[in-house]
Amino acid sequence: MSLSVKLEVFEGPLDLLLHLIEKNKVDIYDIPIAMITEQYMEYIAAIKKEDMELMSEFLVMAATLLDIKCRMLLPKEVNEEGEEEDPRAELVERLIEYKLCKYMSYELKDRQIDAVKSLFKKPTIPGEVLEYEAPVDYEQLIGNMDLEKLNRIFKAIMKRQTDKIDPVRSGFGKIEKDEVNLEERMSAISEFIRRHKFFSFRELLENQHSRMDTVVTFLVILELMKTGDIRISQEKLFDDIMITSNVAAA
Amino acid sequence: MNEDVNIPEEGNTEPEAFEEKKRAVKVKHPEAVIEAVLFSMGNSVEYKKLAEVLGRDVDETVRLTRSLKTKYDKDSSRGITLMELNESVQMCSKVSMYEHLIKIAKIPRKFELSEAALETLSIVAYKQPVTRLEIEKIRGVSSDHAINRLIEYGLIEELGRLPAPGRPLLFGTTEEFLRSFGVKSIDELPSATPERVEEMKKEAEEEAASVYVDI
Amino acid sequence: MNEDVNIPEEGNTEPEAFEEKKRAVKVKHPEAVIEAVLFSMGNSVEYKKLAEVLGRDVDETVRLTRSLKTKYDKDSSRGITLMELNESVQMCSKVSMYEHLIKIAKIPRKFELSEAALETLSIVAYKQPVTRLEIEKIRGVSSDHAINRLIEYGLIEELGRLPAPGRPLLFGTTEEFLRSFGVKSIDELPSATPERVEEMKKEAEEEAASVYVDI
Repeated sequence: MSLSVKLEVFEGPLDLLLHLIEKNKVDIYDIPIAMITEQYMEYIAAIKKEDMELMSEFLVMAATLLDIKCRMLLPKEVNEEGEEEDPRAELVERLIEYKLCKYMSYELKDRQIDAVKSLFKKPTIPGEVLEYEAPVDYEQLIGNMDLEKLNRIFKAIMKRQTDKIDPVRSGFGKIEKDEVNLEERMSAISEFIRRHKFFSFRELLENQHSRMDTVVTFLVILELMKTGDIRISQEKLFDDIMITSNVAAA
Repeated sequence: MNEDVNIPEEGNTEPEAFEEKKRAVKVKHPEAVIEAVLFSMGNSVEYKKLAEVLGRDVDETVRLTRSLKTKYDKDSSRGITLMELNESVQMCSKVSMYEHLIKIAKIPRKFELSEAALETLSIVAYKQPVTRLEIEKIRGVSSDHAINRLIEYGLIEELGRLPAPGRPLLFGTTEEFLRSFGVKSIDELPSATPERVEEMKKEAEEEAASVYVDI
Repeated sequence: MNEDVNIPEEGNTEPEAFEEKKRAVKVKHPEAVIEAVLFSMGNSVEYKKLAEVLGRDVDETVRLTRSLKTKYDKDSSRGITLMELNESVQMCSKVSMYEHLIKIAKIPRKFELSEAALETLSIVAYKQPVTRLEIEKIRGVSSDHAINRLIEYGLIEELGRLPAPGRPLLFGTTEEFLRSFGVKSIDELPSATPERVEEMKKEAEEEAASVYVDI
């Protein structure tokens, strides 16, 4: 046998094994393991030992083949169902799978030959199309907004603005920054919700003028929502937040 | 690209001029080849080059191309056509197809008013004419984006400039705003009276003065 | 670019969910529109999007597109055709035009795939989503290089990670793969099913049998 065949032409040990099986025209399901192993060993003995990584993959397969060869000589192993186990079974399965993969790769290669002959083009979208701006759809833009709602929004903003200015303190030259106590506010509101069944967020904010007050009150409300003591609802954007207490005395 | 391409005149049939044509093989389906070439190239293709591919002279190539264009244009089941440009030709979509192309090539705009835009709009509506600064003072936040959006949508517009330091722009609502909100007349809204302008001018001046004091 | 544009509805009380369908008008010359859209876009266009432009449902759009393709293919005076890619379609030149196109068009560099890359690609195509380890188990050799090459060529891509120890990457094929190999969809590939394995087994047996006769 000529050993001029370089191992590199094989994609791996499975490829080499398939080659040997085909060359010897043997049944893949009944591999004459002794013969194939011998030929396999001859091949790998002939290759250069430079590429250790490639080599190791071939050596692993060599070990597998030798192992199968030994097991073929021993009495057949029997599995749980009492069936004899063919020591070659796993290798055969791998070879079949690999063979399928090879077969598919040839198929792909064939398809590529024709496929590359179809040319595509880059987008050429006319300038008029690219520059087009859809006219404003006012129906969609305005939605169900109307002047009355716009007026409500306006009033809400103006109220927010006056709320920000403390009528008494703004008279002072300098506004003292006072700390808002979260716990204090919490207990005050907890007390409030026991006495009131239904009220609005804005009611809670009465006499609270600093932004900090508002924030703390809001945090308390969130906390009470989490504990399930209250439920809140807001009909529309900018509407007052309505609060229903779950712990109020009936 | 701009070499002197002389499109041969009709009568110009000197046989010696066809030297380079000796290997030109006439393609079988010239229309298909023109279509494929112009499609693949995307850009304009010189008749001279197209002629080489077709294995025909420029004259015949021009004729073939023009008749193909006529065929495209006449057939309403075709969406493409050809465009002649100088000594070249390009494939393009028919102008009548633009409205359909827009649907796919352009991301549809979402028309909606953000909370910031609504707030700004309400301020402009009820305080007009109003300056950018005033809007921001009322809202407590910068409102450039919201203002620009409202102008783009044609709901507010520039009314002029306040005759005050810095000559700030004045904004007011548009006719489209009135139409969209079903407002019959501007009277339903506080109008931009001369008194209001005077008032604002004073405010602006006071403000300017107070700024100086602060510094 | 690809988000589903949901037009915000304020009080969504309309029972019909066909909000965007109300403006869908059946276009008059669907073939012309398909041609114009696919020509202009150049890239693949999802049937879903095309259907929106045509004002028809996806099924009808697919039907119309396929019949247009048949028309292109049958007509030898046409140089273009359509290519189906999964749920999309793209315009391309006919394969038979290639010999003419190479004379003028810049032919995209054809990537020569090594045997290793082709093996790897076929495993990814049939077994996707598949991990690096699975690929290597089937090929019996390390496949890092081949995988990286295929990713570089845009033929395969990472699909995510397997929810298993080590969270290995999963690979699958891309639309570019379908285009490059003229595959409509993965389902169209000759299937590597158990039946195919059976078939191969029979072939092998027959082959072996014939060998014995020969001897």
